[in-house]
Amino acid sequence: MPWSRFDSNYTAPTGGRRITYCEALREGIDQAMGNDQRVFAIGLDADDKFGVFGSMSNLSFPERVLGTPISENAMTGVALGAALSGLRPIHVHLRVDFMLTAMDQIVNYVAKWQDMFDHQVKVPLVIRAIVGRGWGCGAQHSQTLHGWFAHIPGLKVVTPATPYDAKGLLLSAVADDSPVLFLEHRWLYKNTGDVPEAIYTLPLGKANVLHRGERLTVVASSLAAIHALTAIEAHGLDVDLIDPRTIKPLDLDTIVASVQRTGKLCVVDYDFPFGGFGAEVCAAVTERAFASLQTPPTRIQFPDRGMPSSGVLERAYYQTPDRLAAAFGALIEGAPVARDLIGAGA
Amino acid sequence: MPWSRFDSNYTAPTGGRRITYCEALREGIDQAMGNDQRVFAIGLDADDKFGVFGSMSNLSFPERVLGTPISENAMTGVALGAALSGLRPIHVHLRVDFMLTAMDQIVNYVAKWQDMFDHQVKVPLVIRAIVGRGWGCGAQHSQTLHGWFAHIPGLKVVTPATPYDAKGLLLSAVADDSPVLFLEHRWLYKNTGDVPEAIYTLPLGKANVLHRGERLTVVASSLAAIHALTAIEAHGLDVDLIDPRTIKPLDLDTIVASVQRTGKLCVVDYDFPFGGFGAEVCAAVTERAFASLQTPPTRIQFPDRGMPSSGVLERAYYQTPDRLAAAFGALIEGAPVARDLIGAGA
Amino acid sequence: MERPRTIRRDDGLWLLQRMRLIRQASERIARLYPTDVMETPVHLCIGQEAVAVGVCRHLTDADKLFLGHRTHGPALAKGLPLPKLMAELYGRSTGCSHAFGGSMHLIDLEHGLPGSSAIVGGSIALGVGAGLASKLAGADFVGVSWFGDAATNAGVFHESLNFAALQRLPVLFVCEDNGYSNVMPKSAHAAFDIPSLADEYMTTMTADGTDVLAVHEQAGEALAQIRSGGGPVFLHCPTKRWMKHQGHERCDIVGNGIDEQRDCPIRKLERVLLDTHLCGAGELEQVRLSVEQQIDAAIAFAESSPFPTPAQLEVV
Amino acid sequence: MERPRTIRRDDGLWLLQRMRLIRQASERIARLYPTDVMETPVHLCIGQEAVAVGVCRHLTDADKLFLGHRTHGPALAKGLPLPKLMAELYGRSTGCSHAFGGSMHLIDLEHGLPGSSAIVGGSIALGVGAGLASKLAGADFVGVSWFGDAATNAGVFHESLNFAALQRLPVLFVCEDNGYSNVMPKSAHAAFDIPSLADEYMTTMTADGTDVLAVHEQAGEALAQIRSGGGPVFLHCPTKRWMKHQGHERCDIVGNGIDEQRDCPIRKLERVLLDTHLCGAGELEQVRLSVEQQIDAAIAFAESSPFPTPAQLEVV
Ligand SMILES: Cc1ncc(C[n+]2csc(CCOP(=O)(O)OP(=O)(O)O)c2C)c(N)n1
Ligand SMILES: Cc1ncc(C[n+]2csc(CCOP(=O)(O)OP(=O)(O)O)c2C)c(N)n1
Ligand SMILES: [Mg+2]
Ligand SMILES: [Mg+2]
Repeated sequence: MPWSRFDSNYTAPTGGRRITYCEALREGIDQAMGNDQRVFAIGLDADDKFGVFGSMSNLSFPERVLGTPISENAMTGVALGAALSGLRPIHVHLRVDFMLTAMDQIVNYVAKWQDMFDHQVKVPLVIRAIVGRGWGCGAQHSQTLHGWFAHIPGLKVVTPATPYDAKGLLLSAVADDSPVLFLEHRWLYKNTGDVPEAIYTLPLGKANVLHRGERLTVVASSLAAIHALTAIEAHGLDVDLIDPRTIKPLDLDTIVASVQRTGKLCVVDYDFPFGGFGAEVCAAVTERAFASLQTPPTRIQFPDRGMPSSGVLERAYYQTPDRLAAAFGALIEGAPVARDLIGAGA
Repeated sequence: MPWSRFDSNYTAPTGGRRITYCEALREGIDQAMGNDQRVFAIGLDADDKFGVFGSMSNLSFPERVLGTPISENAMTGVALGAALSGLRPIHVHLRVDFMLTAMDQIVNYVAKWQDMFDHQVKVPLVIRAIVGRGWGCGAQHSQTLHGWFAHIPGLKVVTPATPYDAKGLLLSAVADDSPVLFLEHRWLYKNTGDVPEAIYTLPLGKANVLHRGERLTVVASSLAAIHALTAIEAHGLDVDLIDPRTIKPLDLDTIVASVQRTGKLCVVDYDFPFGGFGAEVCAAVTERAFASLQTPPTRIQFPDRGMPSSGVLERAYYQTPDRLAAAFGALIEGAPVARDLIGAGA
Repeated sequence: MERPRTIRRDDGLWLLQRMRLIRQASERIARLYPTDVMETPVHLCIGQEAVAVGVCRHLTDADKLFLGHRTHGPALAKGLPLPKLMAELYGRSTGCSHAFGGSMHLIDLEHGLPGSSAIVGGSIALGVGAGLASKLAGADFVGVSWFGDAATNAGVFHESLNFAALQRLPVLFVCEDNGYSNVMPKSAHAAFDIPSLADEYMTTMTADGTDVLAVHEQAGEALAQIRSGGGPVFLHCPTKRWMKHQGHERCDIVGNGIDEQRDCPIRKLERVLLDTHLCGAGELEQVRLSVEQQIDAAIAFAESSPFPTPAQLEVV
Repeated sequence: MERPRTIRRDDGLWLLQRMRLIRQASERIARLYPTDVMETPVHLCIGQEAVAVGVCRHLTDADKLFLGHRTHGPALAKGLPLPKLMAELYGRSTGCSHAFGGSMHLIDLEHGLPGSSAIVGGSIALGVGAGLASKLAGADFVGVSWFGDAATNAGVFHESLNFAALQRLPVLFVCEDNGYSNVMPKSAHAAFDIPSLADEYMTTMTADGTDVLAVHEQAGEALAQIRSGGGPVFLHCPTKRWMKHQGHERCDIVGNGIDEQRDCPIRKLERVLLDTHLCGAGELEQVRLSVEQQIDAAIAFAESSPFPTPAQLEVV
């Protein structure tokens, strides 16, 4: 099988080749297609010269890259039908918000197909989408929704934070025989990092510890993980920072072990506040590590409303490393966290 | 305004007229339409002689009851457009699963419209759907999803458990100037209870305490609330049972006050286990009542997979009052809860 | 201008056997259904057998068929063994979907049935995906999207036809038009004429869906065009639903206008077989009896099969 | 067979003024855009002004117009005051959406613009809802659904047309067909002919979308039919997009074949006004200048308006 000859390497190398998150994705897609000719890519503007913010430009197998009409729902069904007929599609969306037109296919079809037939069939389907704020695009072009998708049984949800993770997780997602949603934050695209040229995979369901510390466990994924790391490093905070890498399956073991050591948990979740990923981590950790908790777990999330357009509001809607540092500091000291650091909706 | 002349009465009367949940809904809809001629009903099979499992049969204003093609997505947009043009639509779905074809409209349009325009407009739109298991219908005809919808800012989510609540909350939902999802469990339709003939409303965001007790707080809504009540009454358990009535807005104050008294929390949530309503209640209560908690909050939910068809499996997928009683008993005694009582996915 | 009604004997017998299999199995299900041995909804296709059987005669096991909720007929026509269907309806582990799917979710990978769906419309896109897979892989199988008249209401219908046509995919769209969406007549759910709309996207053919020879002939033409690289074809088959939308009862919708003598696809075919002396009356009766035996055996199999256990709910 | 090009003077001047307002405001936005004073995407409609203006001349404030992402033209044509548009683009509290919407989400309840949406296709259904509201309330306003050629790819397009036709609703569908979905030409996104498909559901008319008099005339006929209870009408307006899909630059797509002299709707109208002696050259220049002053004033208003404060994120 083409997928068995990968290196697996769970820690980011250093001192190697530095490329952007976007280039890492592009390379992962290109190598996936080179490695297995059943892999193809499909999506609105997948084949145009801008190539989904550059993540699909100049691929080596253009005959396996298909543009589509504005028909996201049927296109998801087409990808599923192709996956059930022996291929391994990567379906791509310029924005996760557009995927909402395809929820019947994603929730009723893609997520359920294996359960409905007692896993007699494989559904090797990757759905990529860019998430998060753009440039004053407003409430319909800025959602993240990773926790929302994870609520639905049958969907794996992957949220790479670094270029290394982007490539390794993308290759794992394509190698997986079940549906995987792959959510890439728009604001990570230009970040750089060390990425091996060789083909490699990172396991789905294994967290990455981005920083070691003793006084607080912070769980954060995607852009939030990068902001949290910046905050911790800039202020020299004694914090354990865990990026779960995949929202589902969720590596609770790593998180629980950390909380058992630090006694405190904060989840930074760039997403809507009700339910979702933040609530799941807090609830699950409390279930499993209640005796270790010195203070109640804290969630830092978006306000409970759609993203506004004006830059002034858009910047306030998201956290910044500085505001995160202030919140972590307060939690470490056992001081109350200012309301605007938690998100107005919490 | 037609909506200001209602009685408000937050406790169910006793000894009055007993009707079914279904009849209570029908009466509420009929009275809403009689009270305000801007109210109309629309939906697939809304106008047929079976009238959405009987909840819409023989309405008094058939000219304001419209059947539709299988076009749930556009029909949601039609309802929204009508709401923005001065009417007050009730859009109905025979199953919540069919609403998944309309998620673009529900999440990107209906939920966002007021936020995008800084609440200059009213969106008096009620979306009703029947949720939960049917008769071996399988994974695409049995979802509940209340916590999933509540994750999206801009949507209120109402889950009536009793005939009294069904009518009172329905009338409140129609009177509300923002979008309300109204989710009715299929297995409650034949339950009976006391329901006043007069028009009355119940506030959205105010919980109902179904049973008073001191040793455990149970939060459960819709069918789960009825199962929990049956369990508590049959076994004489010393439990505070809170039905939030509306998943969003959520009456956390009532729940927190109870947990501060009992020291223990169990959420029975007939829905998928990751994130969602159960996680939100546990996380939020832990945030606010950490010092009062003697044991970690517990969630009882579905297994983390789609509903199977065979009756044998369908019955195991849901809890029963007996199994709930066993779980509550264990929690009260501080004993571990058997794994199959929590749902295989937890 | 009546065409001469002829058929090869092997084709004719196959068509008859499969139609009888579907009809008699459906009648048996209807008889058993009130006893609640089958805890799952059933959408029977009595009266519509000609469509399933006429089309499937031309399909190979490699061709991929995607169905909606009205599954039994086309699934059996495609090759799903009857015992696996019955066991599925009985909620037993030996069912084609291991009791996880029920009546609306049938699968048979061996015979090119990768699953079916109960959300109206969506599976149309899956057949297109199969066509795309065939084209990209340079394979020669065909994707088949199977749906009713009211599935044409759904947006995914339009999106699927458009994409199949843009990409000239090897896809056969089969619209089993029984004129109703549950109790709603076509005039209330579609403002357009179905074949005329379909013709805006692709080659469209119509065949009388109560006449298996007509369906067989048109489907043959359609598939020949598709297999020779001519792009997708839409096959519209007006037919009649004798039963209620769901369940075991005959339908009583006023004006349904069904004449069980005149409209019966099985009687129509039998008449041709007799008239053209391809079969004698005894042989026809033999077909009926042998199908009845198959049904007895399938039910016995289902009844003696084990139920799944709750432990199977464990997440994989 | 060229028709005589005539127009009433008041209509002609209105059409000219509104087209100039849209054009000159768009050119000004394009000039300012690289300075980042507007933190929001802009989808300009330079070259397409005739469609917005020709249709909106026939609409009242009671008629409800629902737009997609390419909003500025039709919103201004419908009556949105320019200062409120500019302030919105500048992210100020005085914007029509109080800085919460940005370029793609404009609203003006006074002038029958209950909002616009950036998810392609969906707003088509909202116009149908307005038509339904009108019918149910016994009112006489019309719902207008406004969209581009590629919005016809989306399933909601088909569903919306079908429902409007089934219910014979007072709805005008306006398809502003610039032949492109971003950089994808129509041949790659639609396998069907748009007006021919629309005609399967309802009366369909076509008008040259670079010729405001043609649009004005057809839209007048369409709305007369709708207002007299004749049901929905589809108005197809082929036109040309001069700019990139988004942003401030001219488009360089090969074969776009735009001739800014020949294809300019403003020049075309000015020529008729001059040829028919309805206006003199001086008066035309006066229109241009007065629009330029309006723009200066609108920008000054926007620039001097306050930003919203983060406290406004508090959930209501
Ligand atoms: C999206 C969706 N909406 C509604 C339903 C409920 N439903 C099941 S079958 C059906 C009628 C389908 O009619 P048609 O497509 O003509 O197929 P037929 O039943 O006549 O074979 C409806 C409305 C559904 N399953 N899915
Ligand atoms: C559902 C959805 N998919 C994709 C997009 C991205 N998108 C925005 S505008 C556009 C092109 C629309 O073309 P058309 O409808 O012809 O309008 P035009 O831009 O030409 O005015 C696309 C693909 C979107 N906004 N919504
Ligand atoms: Mg039908
Ligand atoms: Mg266009």
